[in-house]
Amino acid sequence: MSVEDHNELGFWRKYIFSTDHKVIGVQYALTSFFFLLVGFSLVLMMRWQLAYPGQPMPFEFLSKIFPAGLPGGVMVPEFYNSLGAMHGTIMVFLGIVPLAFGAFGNFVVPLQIGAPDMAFPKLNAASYWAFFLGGIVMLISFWVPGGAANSGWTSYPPLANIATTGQTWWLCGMVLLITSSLLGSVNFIATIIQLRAKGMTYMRLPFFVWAQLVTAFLLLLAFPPLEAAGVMQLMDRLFDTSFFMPSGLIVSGEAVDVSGGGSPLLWQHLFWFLAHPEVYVLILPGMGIVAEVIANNTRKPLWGYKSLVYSVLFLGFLSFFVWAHHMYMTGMGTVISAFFQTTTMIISVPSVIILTCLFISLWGGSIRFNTPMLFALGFLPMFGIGGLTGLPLGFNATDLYLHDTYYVIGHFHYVVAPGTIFALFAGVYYWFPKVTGKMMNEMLGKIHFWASMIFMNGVFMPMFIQGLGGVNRRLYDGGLQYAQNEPVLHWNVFMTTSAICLGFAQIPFLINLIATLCKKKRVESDNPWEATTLEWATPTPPPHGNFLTEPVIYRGPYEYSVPGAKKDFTPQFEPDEESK
Amino acid sequence: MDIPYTVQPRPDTGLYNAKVGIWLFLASEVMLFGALFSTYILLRVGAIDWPEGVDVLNVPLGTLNTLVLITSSITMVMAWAGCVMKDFKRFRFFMGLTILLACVFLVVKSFEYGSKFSHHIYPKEGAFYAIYFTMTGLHAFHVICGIVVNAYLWGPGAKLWKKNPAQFTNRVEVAGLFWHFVDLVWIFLFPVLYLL
Amino acid sequence: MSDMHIDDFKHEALDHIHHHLKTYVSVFVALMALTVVTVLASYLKLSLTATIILALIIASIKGTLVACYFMHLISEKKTIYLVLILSVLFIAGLPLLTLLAKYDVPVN
Amino acid sequence: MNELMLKWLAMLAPAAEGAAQLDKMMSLIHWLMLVLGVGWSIFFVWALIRFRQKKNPKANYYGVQHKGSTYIEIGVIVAEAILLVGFAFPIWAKVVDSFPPKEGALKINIVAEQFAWNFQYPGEDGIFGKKDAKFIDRENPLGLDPEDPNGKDDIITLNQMTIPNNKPVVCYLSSKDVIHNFGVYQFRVKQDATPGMTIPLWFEPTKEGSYEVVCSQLCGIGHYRMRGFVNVVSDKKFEEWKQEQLEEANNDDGW
Ligand code: HEA
Ligand code: HEA
Ligand code: CUA
Ligand SMILES: [Cu+2]
Repeated sequence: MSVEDHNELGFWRKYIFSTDHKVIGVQYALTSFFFLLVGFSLVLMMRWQLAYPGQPMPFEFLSKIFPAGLPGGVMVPEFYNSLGAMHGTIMVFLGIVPLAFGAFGNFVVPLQIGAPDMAFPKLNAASYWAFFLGGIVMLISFWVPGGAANSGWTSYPPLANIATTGQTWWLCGMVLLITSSLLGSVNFIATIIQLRAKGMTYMRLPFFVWAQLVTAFLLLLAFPPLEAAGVMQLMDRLFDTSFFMPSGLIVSGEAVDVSGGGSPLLWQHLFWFLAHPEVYVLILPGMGIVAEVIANNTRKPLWGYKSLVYSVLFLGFLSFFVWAHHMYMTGMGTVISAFFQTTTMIISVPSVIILTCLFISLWGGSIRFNTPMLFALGFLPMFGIGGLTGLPLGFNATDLYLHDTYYVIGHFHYVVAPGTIFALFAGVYYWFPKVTGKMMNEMLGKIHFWASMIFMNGVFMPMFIQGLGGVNRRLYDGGLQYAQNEPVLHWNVFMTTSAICLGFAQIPFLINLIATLCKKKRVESDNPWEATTLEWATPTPPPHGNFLTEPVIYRGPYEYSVPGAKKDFTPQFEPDEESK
Repeated sequence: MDIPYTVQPRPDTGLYNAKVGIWLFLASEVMLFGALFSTYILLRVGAIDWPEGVDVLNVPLGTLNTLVLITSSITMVMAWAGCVMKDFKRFRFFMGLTILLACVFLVVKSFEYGSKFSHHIYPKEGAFYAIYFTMTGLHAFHVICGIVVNAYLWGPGAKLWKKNPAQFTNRVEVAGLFWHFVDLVWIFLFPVLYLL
Repeated sequence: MSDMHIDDFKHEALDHIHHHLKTYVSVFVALMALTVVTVLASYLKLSLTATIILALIIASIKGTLVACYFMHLISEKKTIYLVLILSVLFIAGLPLLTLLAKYDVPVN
Repeated sequence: MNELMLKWLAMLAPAAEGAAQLDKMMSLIHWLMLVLGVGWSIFFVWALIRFRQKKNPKANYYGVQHKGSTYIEIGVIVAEAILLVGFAFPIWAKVVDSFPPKEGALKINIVAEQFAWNFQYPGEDGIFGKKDAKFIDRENPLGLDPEDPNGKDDIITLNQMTIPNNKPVVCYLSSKDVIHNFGVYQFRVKQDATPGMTIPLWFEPTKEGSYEVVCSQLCGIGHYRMRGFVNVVSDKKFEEWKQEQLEEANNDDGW
């Protein structure tokens, strides 16, 4: 993003400190792509260590970048733990959320509801910059004494309380990121409630907007408790309070000098109170994108629009009452775990309904297999696998065996990696012509899809085998210590190789991005996919203020192949035949 | 196109944008302070012994501060009412008073903190002081934010009064909502920390 | 555009404001009085439970007064109610379920 | 059916009372997943082939008109409800939450620390010696009170837990520093050891052998090597081992 000529105020106002939702959306997108790449690089180092424990990294420069973590290129355990914690944090809070919510939400939502901008443009910019700062803080923390946070992305105290300085940086970074999300979500909700164009009733909102609305509510109401918890952990670390420190701790033979009386479990409750809703924050925008792309490329309405909307609302509501399914092993009794199992099973139902609606939407369609559609279709079974493997985790009896194994890692990566990331790729390919006026290359896109599909499964499928074989997560040597893991450990090499290939599979995407940006040819129509939703009514790319005339909405969002209509799509913004 | 409903309420929701925004923000604040109160409850029921606020905190000062904050809340509504009545002087007067009272609150609070520190009582003293300092500290931070916002509206922000009094009145209302919320939090903090 | 706004705004608000001012003052007096009551009650040295219940009841009354009158919640729109109801539900669940989890542990 | 799925899942072979029930549920839930996954996959692939643009140039506005999917959803709900009420609740109540009678059980204190497992047996008298953090030092990792006579015959071991076969064991889990997790896959046992809490846990081994204790909660640099062993031996061997340990305990009257 660094650009040479910076003396021109116009440039700064227009591209850096802009308050235009579209520019901010693109800023979010570029920054979060960068962080996805960082998160991926971190995990590649981890995967190397898992496959070849104790062997020096293949690239010498790595030990120059991380002299403390990779002395002589060989990873030390605390660095592995840092990488794990930071991979999780960066992927979740700096990669997926900003891309799915910040970037797509910012760019697309105002266009889809017919708004000139977000309700509070300055707040929008502030939200981006808080996110940016949070990212910087997280990155810098790799080079503070003791390295970055190394107590998992979950940061359970007392471990996190007695951890090295990196944890303090992590907490400060999180406070910034939380602030960013809060500002963003206030803005999104206000925008969707207030700035819908004439005729855009709630039941005419594209499903993507619904998904973003619920996501915004999740962020708005689930994040503050973690912010409170973060502040308390900061107090514990900086001012020696004992919110999360019980009395009588002995760390490496020395009594810890704090007053005690705190509760380690309290942190877990506050953390998961956020983090379960957070997983729906990771998936809902993706589901929204997939719904848009599927409707567009089956050339028929989404099947069960209403059930989709009610499901997503119900899912959002209930997600505040399931958090302790991450805590079955903390010593829960039968009654309270029965409660959380029940809510967990209930909440799986709306997910099942959403997926079912999307599957059934295919039936009777006239399916175009372009790149966005391929990614959207890829999302369905991948999310299916991830979701289904959530079920045995949701029952405490079966979670007893699976908790903290690679089965859990497999479960959630299926939902976030080949799930959400695929959905986001679908969104990138789908809206790229609206953002830039240029169409991405189909051939490269298809290579990107198939290669990613194969290698994603190559990375994550064996995790289920390992997990069932009793291999635990967060092990520096991938489980080598344990003799009982021996039969399934050979998969580590396979998974690592797949992860590396997964990296190579992104090269066509990168080439595609650059080549498309450089090419001269522009899309001929403002609506190249022949879509029905409102973002395609604007000029391409949309100017400041978005719409040339105030848009009016005449119908629901997915009027494709309406019987008797001349074209196979009837946009929301097209006046009825009679009124013409 | 301009952003609609910055001043006028949207007909179907009956709200202007900033009002929706501030209430959403306050909802998140409810969650924030709610989480802290939850922490308080959990720490307290799990504690072996818990000092009674009366014995360790300065109740008269706390009471005084409660009265100060409540008064600042009514001066805040009065300032807003001044705007509605198109009486700018009245607005200025009451807004100034609000800011002043907020400052008084902070000064009193800092005396309370100071006397604790001078007795070498810090947050690390125990669970009660940890939660006491955290909650009142966070609340004080909100008071400071409120002062900044109100001072802006009293001073440089007041220019808007000439250009667009309706929008200015909205801003005052929104700032007021925030300020009343800060008051409301204290209304719960005071008995919970000082009296129980 | 802004002219129209000012006009509207005159009609809407002015009629009511004087009436409101009285309400505000009475609410203020009530708040002051309740503060004094709650402090005095704490010196009664009732049992801890009684003190807690009394203090919380008084605080809730005060809070309701502030929210309803100073913050105009009593005449607010339903969007706002919805948002607040959601947050109150969720923030009630957090301590409640956490407490339940704290006490439902295996014993032997 | 059950056997088949368990063979596919290839979990570590169970070796404790109650494990079979957990495994049965594991197999059932995976059958449900398999049926759903395969079923929808077939639908998916079929729909993609049948309704590709070339084959079906004109889409049908209405799509599926019957209620088939509702029945599937109801089916999923019913299956989940059965698994909850019929399996998960009772299994947890019985296998995890209801402890064997105190008399017949062997009691063991487990104290986790970075990065080792301490096991404390109450010795002949069946009563654990008092512990206090202030007595903790290198010689006395658990902080046994030297004054307490009950502690004199306590057996303390590091990373090795020896127990007799076919006898219920009740463990009291706690931690000195951070959260650890006592996991023994073959016993289908996994329980956090949280500092400040003492959490009971029980199991009854059914097969002799040596089993690995896996720390299943990130606890710091040495988490990956925080391994312990549970040695399940015959009654006779256990008595021998116990006598040996008792003698040792009496010899060094250290604390
Ligand atoms: C986007 C993220 C996301 C999503 C959507 C989910 C969805 C679900 N998750 Fe997951 N989960 C995580 C992210 C996510 N999770 C993360 C990040 C963790 C680990 C955190 C950590 O410890 O670090 C985790 C951990 C986790 C645990 C804790 C495990 C443990 O630590 O022991 C549990 C337990 O209940 C659980 C349950 C569930 C359930 C029941 C669902 C349900 O909502 C799923 C419902 C969906 C379905 C039931 C699918 C329906 C499918 C079909 C109808 C058809 C299938 C078709 C084909 C295959 C073609 N998850
Ligand atoms: C959203 C969340 C998310 C995502 C997307 C991922 C993606 C991946 N994760 Fe991660 N992971 C977590 C969240 C996530 N992870 C969390 C929360 C944990 C637990 C941490 C903890 O224990 O505390 C974890 C842990 C975790 C582990 C376990 C470590 C351990 O327990 O010891 C492993 C191991 O293989 C792993 C691997 C991977 C891999 C191979 C990917 C791959 O899928 C990555 C794929 C990504 C890409 C291919 C990048 C795409 C790049 C672009 C699009 C950029 C293009 C660039 C430009 C245009 C400039 N992850
Ligand atoms: Cu102990 Cu991990
Ligand atoms: Cu969850």
